[in-house]
Amino acid sequence: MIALALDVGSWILLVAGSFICVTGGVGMLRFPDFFTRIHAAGVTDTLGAGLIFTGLMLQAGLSLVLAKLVMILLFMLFTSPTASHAVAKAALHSGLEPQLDDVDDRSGVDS
Amino acid sequence: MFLTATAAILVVMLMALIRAFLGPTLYDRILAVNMFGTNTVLLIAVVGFLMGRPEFLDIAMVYALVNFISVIAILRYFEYSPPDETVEHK
Amino acid sequence: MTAVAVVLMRDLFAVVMLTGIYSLLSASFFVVFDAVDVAFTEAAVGAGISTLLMLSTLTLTGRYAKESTQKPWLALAIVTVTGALLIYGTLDMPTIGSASAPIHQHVAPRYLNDSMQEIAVPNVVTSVLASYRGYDTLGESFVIFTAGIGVLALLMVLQRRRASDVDAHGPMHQHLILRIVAKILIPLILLFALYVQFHGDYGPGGGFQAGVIFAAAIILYSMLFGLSAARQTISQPLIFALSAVGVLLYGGVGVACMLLGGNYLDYDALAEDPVAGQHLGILLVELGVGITVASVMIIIFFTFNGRSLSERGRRR
Amino acid sequence: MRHTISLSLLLAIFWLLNSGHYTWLILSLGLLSIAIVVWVTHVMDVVDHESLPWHLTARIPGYNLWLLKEVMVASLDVAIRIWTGAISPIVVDVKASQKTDMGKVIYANSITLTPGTVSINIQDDIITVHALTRVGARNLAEGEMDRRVSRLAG
Repeated sequence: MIALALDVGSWILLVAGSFICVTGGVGMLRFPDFFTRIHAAGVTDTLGAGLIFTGLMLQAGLSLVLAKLVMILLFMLFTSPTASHAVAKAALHSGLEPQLDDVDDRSGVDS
Repeated sequence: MFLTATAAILVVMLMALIRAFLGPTLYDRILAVNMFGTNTVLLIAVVGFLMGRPEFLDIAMVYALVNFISVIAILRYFEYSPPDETVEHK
Repeated sequence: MTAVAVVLMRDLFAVVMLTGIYSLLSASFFVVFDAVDVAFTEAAVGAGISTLLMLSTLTLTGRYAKESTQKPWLALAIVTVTGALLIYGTLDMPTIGSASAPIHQHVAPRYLNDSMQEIAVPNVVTSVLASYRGYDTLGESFVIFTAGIGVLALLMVLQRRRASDVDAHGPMHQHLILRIVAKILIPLILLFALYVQFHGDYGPGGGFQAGVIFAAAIILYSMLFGLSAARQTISQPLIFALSAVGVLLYGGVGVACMLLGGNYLDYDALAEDPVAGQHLGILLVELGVGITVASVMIIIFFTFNGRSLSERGRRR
Repeated sequence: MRHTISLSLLLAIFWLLNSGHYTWLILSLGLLSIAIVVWVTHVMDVVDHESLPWHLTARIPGYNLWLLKEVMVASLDVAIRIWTGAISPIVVDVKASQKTDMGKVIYANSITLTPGTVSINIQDDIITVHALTRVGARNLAEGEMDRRVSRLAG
């Protein structure tokens, strides 16, 4: 009974995760400029990877495999924003301008 | 069920590859490579389960590692190289 | 497909990245074919270190390929013919996994069936590499060692100026997020490398991969905190010594076997019990390989980078 | 000294979780490996309160749960926008009220981890953020995440 519930749960998580990953891929192709594409990659990196790994964890049961899955997921959640930030910063430094909706609106929103 | 995930991940890898080919800027390519790497980690983990050999997780770990380090390395060489080399791709 | 694109691109930098993708892809294939150890090596060596080293080369040579004046038709023709022949050859090959394939009838059954009794190491690849094929692996370590020496010989002669004059701080030292994240990660990466080193007996892994991961951690450190800091941490003479120690350890194990009355690299002689002897032998040999690989990789990286830095300093 | 001990402890846990082989040989090799790593990192001078934020341990789980919720909500929002294509990218500066570098890093990384907002630069205590939508930017500017991180890491 519990095994069945775990199976169903991991099934749902894996399918949802796959869908989110594909969504991220679509965004990667559809979005207009580099800075918006980072967001698409972020969707795959965080929610997609998270769901798939959680699905696998349910399959693994209480074992060292579970521990390894947790470690890899933590590692990815730790490094992926770092890498994204580094790439974005580098792009900004090299003079790549983000494509904005309308002209400079910096002061308008932060209050 | 693992097959669904595998297929989806392969599709995403293909998409990232297309973005890496198209560019247009250097940073798009780097981002695409990073995303490709993330998906490779996922793929290896899922395939490991598909084939019932969770030892593959060690490889997934190495990939996650290598992915991070190589992105940093690529950036190090291009963000901080002398200006005469970086202007060209603007 | 990726390979074709690699050849077509003129921007060398894009080529480097695509080669990275290419090795990621091939590693996935190895995983699918259940060749865990090969995939592991491809992951660490192909995708990781070779990308790093190619990048360092690019900083030396510049980013764009020279327009070649003569059209490489001849080369293209030769490559095409070779490729066609290879594909023709594969037609004769037995289908993957078929039991009648020659590889399954030659030495493989012996390796697969007897290695548990003779060596008692669950990972067959490790026992094949380090024990049955001990000589080959010894040869490979020597090749790596020689490669390291070769690179040094080529680049050291040209190197006039110490790089440490040029970069006082790591160029990325100012990068707040990277600095802190790397500080947290580096100890874990180092320990993971050693874990891979000592668990080659049980899972995928072993000296080559461990050495590469270890070197990658050091390279990450030197990228973030500067070459001179890294050089202070790990002094040049120490790495030189270590790279030699690795090979010597391997060779020394062989000699020890002979002294104890066995053949060269016959680990049975190392302990009373042949199985324990095999274990000890493999462990030491893998350690030797790991040390050599790690130190040679670090040497190559340091030399390349030191050189590009001093080039840059001269230009200024 | 305190850092050395806590680092060894952390590494020991990492080793035991990874290894799965608890024979005396492998365990003693593990001890040796930990000693090597501690020595190397000591020489590298990367071991301090920044690499081992033990003082945060108690408060991290609560923050992570909150962040998890935020990430899920934001991801779904971005996922919907990917399919519909309704985006209005904007760049804003937000103030990071954390005093320590560690706090700023946690804040900036949390921003990036949440899809829809990416921190693209840190200058002193101003984080420049690229947001996919105006709403996302406004949520961030309201500063709930900032306050929570400040409470977490000063």
